[in-house]
Amino acid sequence: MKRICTAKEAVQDVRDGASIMVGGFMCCGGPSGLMDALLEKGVKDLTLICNDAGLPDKGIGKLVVAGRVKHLIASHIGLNPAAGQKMHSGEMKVELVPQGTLAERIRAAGAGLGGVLTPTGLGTEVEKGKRIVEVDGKQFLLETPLRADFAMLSANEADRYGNAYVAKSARNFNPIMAMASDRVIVEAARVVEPGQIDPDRVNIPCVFVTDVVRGGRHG
Amino acid sequence: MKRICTAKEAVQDVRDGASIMVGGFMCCGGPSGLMDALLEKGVKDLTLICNDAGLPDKGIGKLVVAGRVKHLIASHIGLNPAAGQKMHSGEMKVELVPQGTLAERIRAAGAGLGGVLTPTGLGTEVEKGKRIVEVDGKQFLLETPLRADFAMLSANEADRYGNAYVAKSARNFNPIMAMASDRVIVEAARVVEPGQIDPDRVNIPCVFVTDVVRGGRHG
Amino acid sequence: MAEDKRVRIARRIARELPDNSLVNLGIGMPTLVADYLPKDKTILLHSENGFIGLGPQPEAGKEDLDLVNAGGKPVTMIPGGCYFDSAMSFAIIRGGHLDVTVLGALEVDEEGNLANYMIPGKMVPGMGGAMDLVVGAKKVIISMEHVNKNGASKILPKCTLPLTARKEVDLIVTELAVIRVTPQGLVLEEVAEDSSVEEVVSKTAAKLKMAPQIGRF
Amino acid sequence: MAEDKRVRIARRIARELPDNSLVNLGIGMPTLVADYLPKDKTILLHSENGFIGLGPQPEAGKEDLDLVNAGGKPVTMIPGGCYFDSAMSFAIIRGGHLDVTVLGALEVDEEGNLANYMIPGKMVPGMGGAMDLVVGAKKVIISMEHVNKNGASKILPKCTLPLTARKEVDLIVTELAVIRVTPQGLVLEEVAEDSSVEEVVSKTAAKLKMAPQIGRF
Repeated sequence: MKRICTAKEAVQDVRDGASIMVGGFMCCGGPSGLMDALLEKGVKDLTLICNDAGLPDKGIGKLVVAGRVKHLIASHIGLNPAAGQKMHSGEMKVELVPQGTLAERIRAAGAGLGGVLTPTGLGTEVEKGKRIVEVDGKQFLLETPLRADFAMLSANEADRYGNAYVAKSARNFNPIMAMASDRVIVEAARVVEPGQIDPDRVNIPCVFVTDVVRGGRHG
Repeated sequence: MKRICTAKEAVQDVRDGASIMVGGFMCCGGPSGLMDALLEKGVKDLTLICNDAGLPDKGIGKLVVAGRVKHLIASHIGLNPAAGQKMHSGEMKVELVPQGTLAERIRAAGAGLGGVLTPTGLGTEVEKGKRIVEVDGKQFLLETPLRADFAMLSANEADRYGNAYVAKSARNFNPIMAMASDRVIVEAARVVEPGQIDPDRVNIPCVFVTDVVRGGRHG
Repeated sequence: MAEDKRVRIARRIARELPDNSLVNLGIGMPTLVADYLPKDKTILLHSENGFIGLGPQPEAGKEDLDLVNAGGKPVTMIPGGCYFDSAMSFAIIRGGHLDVTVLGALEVDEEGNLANYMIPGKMVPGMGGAMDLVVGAKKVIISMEHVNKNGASKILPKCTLPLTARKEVDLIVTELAVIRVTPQGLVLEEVAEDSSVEEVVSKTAAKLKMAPQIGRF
Repeated sequence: MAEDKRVRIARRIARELPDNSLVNLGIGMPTLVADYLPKDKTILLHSENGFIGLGPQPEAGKEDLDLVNAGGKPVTMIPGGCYFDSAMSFAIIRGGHLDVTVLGALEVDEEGNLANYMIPGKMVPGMGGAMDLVVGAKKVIISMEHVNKNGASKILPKCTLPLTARKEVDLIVTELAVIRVTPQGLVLEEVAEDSSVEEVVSKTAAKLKMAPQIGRF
């Protein structure tokens, strides 16, 4: 059985400087309650790994606006002007990663791969500082695994074993981030007993999850 | 809309020497109707990529017994004695691949990766002839993508767009093989209209599928 | 750009989409193509945040918080769509399973190089899925205004901004012209009905070859 | 081996499994461990063909064609299990998410090397998921007879058969002994109640260090 707790309890072990993967795509499928709990806790110098910088008044975006993020690894920051400002002022380091490469790097960490070879980014700024590996006469960038101390995810339903179901386009990065972090906290609108989620619909297998929090966008 | 046809029609373009990925795990989730159609068609010198060599009287196993397979790429051949015999006699070439590496190599082809780095197989026979790549001081085998001319898969339901749902442990290799082949034929117990499969339960997205055949283990 | 010119671009691109194809439309002007899909073809739209079967905007009050497009805006799904996670979504894009991607551009050049994700020191929204889409899709169509805000050509001999990808663009559609990228360079294939070959050439910094027959659209 | 000795091995291994853990049991003797899981702990079983929550065999006539174990035999799923494809199943194994794997062996040696998938020219069933399991699982427990059919030790100074993996074995449980693999070599920790240190040492080709206190099981 996994720990069932409040958002405040779930984030209590997050220290200044921690790395956190945050599920969601433009805040759809993002753990808003956990983001608020982090904001309230006051931790800073965070490394956040997320598809995007969110919106200024929503989810992960609030942490960016509040200056809690030292390093942001994302594919897109255009919908949160504070992210661009802090990047230009040097207050926040931003590492822009192609979205598909971001997904593969996270999955690689979760799947125990030492890296993956991709043509995406060849001949662009993304190539800088990376090894190029040739296979069958074609060139690829060697992209390395991306792990974090925490994953903070959102789901529509989770059971006490940690199995979770994320509906529709809210699924996005949630399942792969669950694979690649030491502590995996799922904020679920409904917390149910084992067996209540159709086992063919589970898209975050229980094994990855350490904590379940009731709440979030549907809560 | 995808082609809806019989098993016989679906295999008509398979020529001697073709490479075919076959879904299923010890025949669970394997396309038995398509295997029978291949047997009847009489094609030979096939390269089959499959988790295992099946059972002597079932699915892919019948093709092995009938001597239609020139090259078998699989993780396990122990439940079909004919496979071991033909390997030892030299009649059939067998390439044994760790099951997880087999899955990643197929997925890599489907996901456009030039290869993946894995520690599985280091210091074993699997290492032979492969490049070793070091990342952060750790050694990994570079495993390359595995593609085929055809994928022959099994599903419980498929719709006319090609979306398919494979239930329970029948899922196994079916979704990833769908990603890595030029022609993807799904043998489905039920063929339904688009919209009739819950879009969160689809585990073979329509885009990969070229042909749908009614039939199979539940048909 | 005036609405009728945006519609002209969208209609023209819609005619490029083959039957039984999967297409990804970028945020902004490319999205408009969805309104002009040919009714006699099966064209499914891919949304890189995780589904196939992107449908129109929902009616007001019928928004579903769990169903948005890649711009984060509420949308619907048509019958026969399916959901997946980001790894599968980009496996579809990067594995060569997407037939067409339609994207905007800051600059395109004679080699088919594309710059569309940043202006250093000024605008750095990030590449999102653009680098993956452009490298992975079978066909890359650029939907854009022919010139920038200052009236300067966006079609150049050589891109000056950081590239999104090298040599991946196949077709450029603007309010003035349809231009194909070939190994021999850019070929002007069609000119807008209210424009002329002269106007297109004068507003294009890159060298244009003329197609044997130049159509109208 | 007599049934009671097989049960002894299974019971002993079951005691090694921690609370809230995910465990994969190999086909054959390791499967027997499932019958002796401690009732006061939450231990979920992983089946590498694609699910968590492996339950007992179904009653005759209640088999589900879509639900088999990694040996292809009909099984059931307990409430709270979940299904996934082979890529995810092995991501769980290879990504370090599996707490314990229990496997049989042909040979194990002083460095924790394991040979369990082939005898060249004789028996080549293939490694199946064994190479992935042994490299990926946090803890590797070997469940096997102490000696082979000819009475020769299966615990050697150095494996002679092709390896399944290098230096991955953590614990060896046989009908005679519990032996831990440490950086200093093999340590005899427990001896079966009907055996003796002398018998274990005489039937083990590898060098055994003695634990400070040798238990009984």
